[in-house]
Amino acid sequence: MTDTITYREALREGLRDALKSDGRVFMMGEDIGRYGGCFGVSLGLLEEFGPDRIRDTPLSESAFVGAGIGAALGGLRPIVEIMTVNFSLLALDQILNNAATLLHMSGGRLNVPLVIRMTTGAGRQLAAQHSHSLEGWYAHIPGLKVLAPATIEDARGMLQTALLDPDPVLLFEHGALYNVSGELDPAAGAVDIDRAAVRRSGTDVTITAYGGTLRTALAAAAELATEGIDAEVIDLRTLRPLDEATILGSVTRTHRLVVVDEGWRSGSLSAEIAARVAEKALTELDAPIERVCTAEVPIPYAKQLEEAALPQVSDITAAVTRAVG
Amino acid sequence: MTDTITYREALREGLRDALKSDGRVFMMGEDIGRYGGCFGVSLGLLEEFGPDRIRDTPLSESAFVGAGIGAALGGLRPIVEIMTVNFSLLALDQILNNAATLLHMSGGRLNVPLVIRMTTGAGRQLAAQHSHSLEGWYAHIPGLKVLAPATIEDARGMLQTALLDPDPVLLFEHGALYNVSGELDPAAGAVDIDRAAVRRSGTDVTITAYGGTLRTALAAAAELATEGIDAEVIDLRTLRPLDEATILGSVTRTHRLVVVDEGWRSGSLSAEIAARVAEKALTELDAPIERVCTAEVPIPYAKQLEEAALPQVSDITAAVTRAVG
Amino acid sequence: MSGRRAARTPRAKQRTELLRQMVRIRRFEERCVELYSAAAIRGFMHLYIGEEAVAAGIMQAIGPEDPVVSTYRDHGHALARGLPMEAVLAEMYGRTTGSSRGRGGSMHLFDAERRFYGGNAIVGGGLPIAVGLALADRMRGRPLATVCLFGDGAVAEGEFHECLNLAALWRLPVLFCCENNLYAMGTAIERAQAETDLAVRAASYGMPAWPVDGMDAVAVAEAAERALEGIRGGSGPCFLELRTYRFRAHSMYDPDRYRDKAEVERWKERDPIVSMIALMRADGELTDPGLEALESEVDEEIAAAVKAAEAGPLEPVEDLTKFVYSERS
Amino acid sequence: MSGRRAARTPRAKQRTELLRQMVRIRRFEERCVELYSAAAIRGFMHLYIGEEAVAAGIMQAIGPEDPVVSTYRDHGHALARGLPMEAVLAEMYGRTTGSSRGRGGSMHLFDAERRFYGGNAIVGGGLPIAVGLALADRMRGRPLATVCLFGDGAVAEGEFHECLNLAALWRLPVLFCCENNLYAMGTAIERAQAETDLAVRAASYGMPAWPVDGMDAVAVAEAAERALEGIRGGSGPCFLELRTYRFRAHSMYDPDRYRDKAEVERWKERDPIVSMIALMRADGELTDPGLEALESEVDEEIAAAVKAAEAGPLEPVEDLTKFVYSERS
Ligand SMILES: Cc1ncc(C[n+]2csc(CCOP(=O)(O)OP(=O)(O)O)c2C)c(N)n1
Ligand SMILES: Cc1ncc(C[n+]2csc(CCOP(=O)(O)OP(=O)(O)O)c2C)c(N)n1
Ligand SMILES: [Mg+2]
Ligand SMILES: [Mg+2]
Repeated sequence: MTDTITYREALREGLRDALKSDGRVFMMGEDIGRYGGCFGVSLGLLEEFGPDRIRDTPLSESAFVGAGIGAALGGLRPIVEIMTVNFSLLALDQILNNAATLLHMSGGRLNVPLVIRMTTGAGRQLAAQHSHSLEGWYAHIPGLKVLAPATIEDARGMLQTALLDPDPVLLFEHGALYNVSGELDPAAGAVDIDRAAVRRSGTDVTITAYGGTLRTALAAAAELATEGIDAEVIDLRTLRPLDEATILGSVTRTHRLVVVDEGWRSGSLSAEIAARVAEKALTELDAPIERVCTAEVPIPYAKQLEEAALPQVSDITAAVTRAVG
Repeated sequence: MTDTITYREALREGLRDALKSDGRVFMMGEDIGRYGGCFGVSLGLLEEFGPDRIRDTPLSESAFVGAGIGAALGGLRPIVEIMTVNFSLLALDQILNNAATLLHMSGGRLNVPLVIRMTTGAGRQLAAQHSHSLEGWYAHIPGLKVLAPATIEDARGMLQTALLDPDPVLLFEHGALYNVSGELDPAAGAVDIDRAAVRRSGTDVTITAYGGTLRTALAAAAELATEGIDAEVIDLRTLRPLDEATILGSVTRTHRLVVVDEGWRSGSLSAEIAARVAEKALTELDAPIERVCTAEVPIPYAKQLEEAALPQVSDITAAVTRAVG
Repeated sequence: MSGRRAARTPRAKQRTELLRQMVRIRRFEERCVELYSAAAIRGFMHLYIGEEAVAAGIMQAIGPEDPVVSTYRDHGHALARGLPMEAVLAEMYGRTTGSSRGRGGSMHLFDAERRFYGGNAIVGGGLPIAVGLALADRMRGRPLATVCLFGDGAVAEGEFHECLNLAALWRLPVLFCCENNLYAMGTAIERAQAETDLAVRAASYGMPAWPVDGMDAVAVAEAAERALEGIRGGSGPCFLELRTYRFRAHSMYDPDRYRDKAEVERWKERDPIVSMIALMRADGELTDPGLEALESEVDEEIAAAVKAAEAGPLEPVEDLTKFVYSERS
Repeated sequence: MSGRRAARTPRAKQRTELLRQMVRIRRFEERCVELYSAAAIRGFMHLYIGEEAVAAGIMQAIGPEDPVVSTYRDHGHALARGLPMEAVLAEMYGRTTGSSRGRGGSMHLFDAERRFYGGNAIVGGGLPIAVGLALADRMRGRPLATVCLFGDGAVAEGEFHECLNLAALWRLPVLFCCENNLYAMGTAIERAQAETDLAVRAASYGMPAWPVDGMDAVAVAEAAERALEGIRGGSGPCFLELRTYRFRAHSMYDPDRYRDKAEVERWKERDPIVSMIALMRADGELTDPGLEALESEVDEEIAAAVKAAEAGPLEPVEDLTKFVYSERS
């Protein structure tokens, strides 16, 4: 039996499950309580779990993210929400220099079992300061795990896996996904976060994507199929650590790689994927690696410019066509 | 005629030249005045130029970096020093969301001619929070230029070029270089920042490096020469925008590439270089691309661990040997 | 134009101008709501309705060279500052005729000539810029004051603290204008600030700080003038807590579930435009025809702005990467 | 042990313990300087010499379960908190027997069992962690108080502000201990803080805050006890400004060019150890043999720590990547 449910609701169910099943779990963030979350994810949780466990914070990103670290050290299982990745820069020192570092720096004496959720991505004409896709950038940091749920199932299940993790986990939710709906078994639980998932198998070319770009990649694959090109689409799911084996395995079968990434091209996660393949499967490649990324501009407000900046279905099909051509 | 001068002194000369030649130039940062700069770079400048132009700031990275942006908007040419890259995270919102973005977001109406200097790198047993190499990470951001002077000449000359730039420029000085000395023409001035430099030409393999790793790469090349391997060593110099042409040109001649980078391997600048080559010169490669990077750990204090974490001469020679083998 | 005859004294002129600015902002934004529903404007849009007295009062008090730093709730600031309504609306339409060539949208209005430095969508992000602008003017020997606008929510951010300290320490000419509308999105000030008397907090940095009735444009203008006197005299920055209220939701996305409707109604009784009209009428400074003339002028301005915005060209996508770096000359 | 006989009253016992901790810290660090010169210790090393009364006093006042958050200047805090000197020194030697297995060094001492949460090299970086620890203990119903130590320089950082506000807003059990040694590296407090009376600043968040003579260990302990009473009673956080001075340079790299030698000498006249000895002698609580015994015990402890540190094994490089992520169980 499955229910039709939105990505937003799936996240909320994941949060509710966590709050119910573990008394150490609590949430903290701006407007998660009275307002219901800036994207409505936590709507109703304040009423259900009370203000002690659903904590509205002041606009103090560094303090409340750091307080999450401290609370994790103190034996709780905080879920901190940073409204959007755009504001996470204000808390980056805490994330990099404390959350990601304490375990190693203390020689294994201190754990930071902290989950940080944030919305990421562009596509809603929110302009330069509200359209960052920095999840790949965060994936540079040792000590963090970085997850990007692209499906309803992962939206609900990744949180539970994250909460079982003894180390800090960042969860990036793409803003364009909240209203997407799909089927989900109400009893669906924690999901594996160690492996990428092949969302469509194919033989001609490997397309990797994640989070917000997965649907674009699948749409491109569907279009390519009508032209007789059979694309395999991999959902990375976990951006750090990368499941290299699944990518390399696929490339070894298809011999062609198109990497899709909503990050700015230079230095995005796409580069890391390309580099891994160039290091470990160079001789498998029958065509140059193609990357479909966001243009290297602060995202503009105007619709036609924003669309031109972001990876579109047509950009992916063009890249695939070059690769198989 | 040349003088023997340290990297630190070359930087100081560059600063002095700038302060002398342009009344709009001033410096701002923690302990740059009375203390003389945490690494002594600005020693004596307070006495020479006075407290109005050599401004000691409180410990408020976000405020004084942002004030640099404002002062640039207001018609001055600020040189802001962030003691080390490790503290720059506290100012990252200002750097990414304002300095890098204002020109585009204002449709070209506002320029931010700001220079930000910071020390980067590990190697002095300063442990996890004081050993970051994040220059490659900053190179992900459109709107910024990112420079890494590796030589005495560039230490003096890059600052001048940076000050002529109408846009924000970040200068990363590797902490291990300050005491390095070399020859410099006292009249040496601004240097070109558009091109990478071939610091050693060779035919068997291309090694790219920059900043603190250039010396390591050159040492490796010298060692390899004794084994009959002729390595070309490229100093990237400008990490954003990358001078792709010089790299691709070299690889087209040597057909082998070893990328050296003090950043953590995954998602470092090394990945971008590998990706560019895999995209644009795949068929030129006779061997998989090799990357010699920092191990993906918060840098440990203990000497043997720190050394094991960082790229060493032997790591480079081993990578080259694999590539040419 | 006989209706105007009433407005003759300097006081009457000043009030008329305040009223005119408030009406411009109010009617402009009311039109923006319609345009948003019609999908002519997109993205985030934050309305200033209810808070007009602050922008009108502050902008009247400052000089044409004084820099202004605003927030994402910037329409009112921009209009009162003198940005052409056409450029503001065209920006929200995403046209090249917009004040940021359509790249910024509602939250990012700029005007270098009028020294209007945005339009910042990061809460608190404008404060350091204001400090730097003030520093530049001071170092260049220009006797100006930078106006820095921000909300009550921004007071909790670290940058607020760093900037108030730095400005006070260096005695920089900054007029910090905190628009305290009692909410940061859905978070009431009592749930965000340990000390809700914000002037007390600011005063702890050693700068003059006091609360002002932000529903009274004249009071705002007078407070700003008094503050600017000190600032221009070299006594360092000053902080005004402008007590106001937004009549609408935080943004077009906000279902406004967190406020008591009665509270909103109580504040609406203090509508700054209604009060100003009443005051001026009582003092014989405004006639019915005068008000009508003022309103219809504003309506014409809006209609012209809509027309111009609609006619404004879109940036060709080939120019996407323009303005990432300056063109070399 | 006859020299000890003088120390019998509770007061004398308390003072003896304060003195003992201060002497431990002082002598330990004097030895560290030698070891640094001998290159047995590397990296940054920040000495606490001159400030010992703060650590001794605070740590005496708190309970064994109260969390402590420190800075890079952490030797004194760690020793007074009860971390074994061996583990502290072995850490500075980079050995696996160190309190962080040699991965942290001087600036990053940790001890989960004694709830000593580091050792943080980012100025201000520990404050949010302290707020979170206090929140956890409060939510878990444990009547504890978190001690958060930081310098005068940290007060300028945005995190200071965010954390004081958050702790005050949520009435969290945090004892904020500002070690005001008048300098942040080479920057005198007057050149960093618009308001140099730091208790005034902290009080503006609505929490009790007062200055304490940080050269007087008894005064520090008493102030901390008084503060803790309020905190444990649920009245929220408290702020102590501990007025002290560092006798040595900021770090081993600092040529100390920015201070007047006469100023340093004046403060040395208020050496907390010398004063304590004088006080105890005057009150008949300390005899010469007693002091000698105390000192020689400390010297033995130090000698043993050096020996143990030297004997401690180095982590094999194969284990470099351990502790980046927890091992799965
Ligand atoms: C650093 C940061 N955090 C969060 C947000 C999301 N956000 C936008 S406006 C806002 C409320 C700000 O309230 P206030 O400063 O009082 O200004 P007002 O909207 O009331 O004018 C929030 C939380 C943001 N833009 N920037
Ligand atoms: C965020 C940050 N900026 C700068 C530094 C460099 N730094 C280390 S200690 C220090 C001075 C701190 O002074 P204070 O807080 O008074 O502590 P004290 O050293 O006097 O004990 C500075 C500037 C740092 N570690 N972190
Ligand atoms: Mg508000
Ligand atoms: Mg200090």
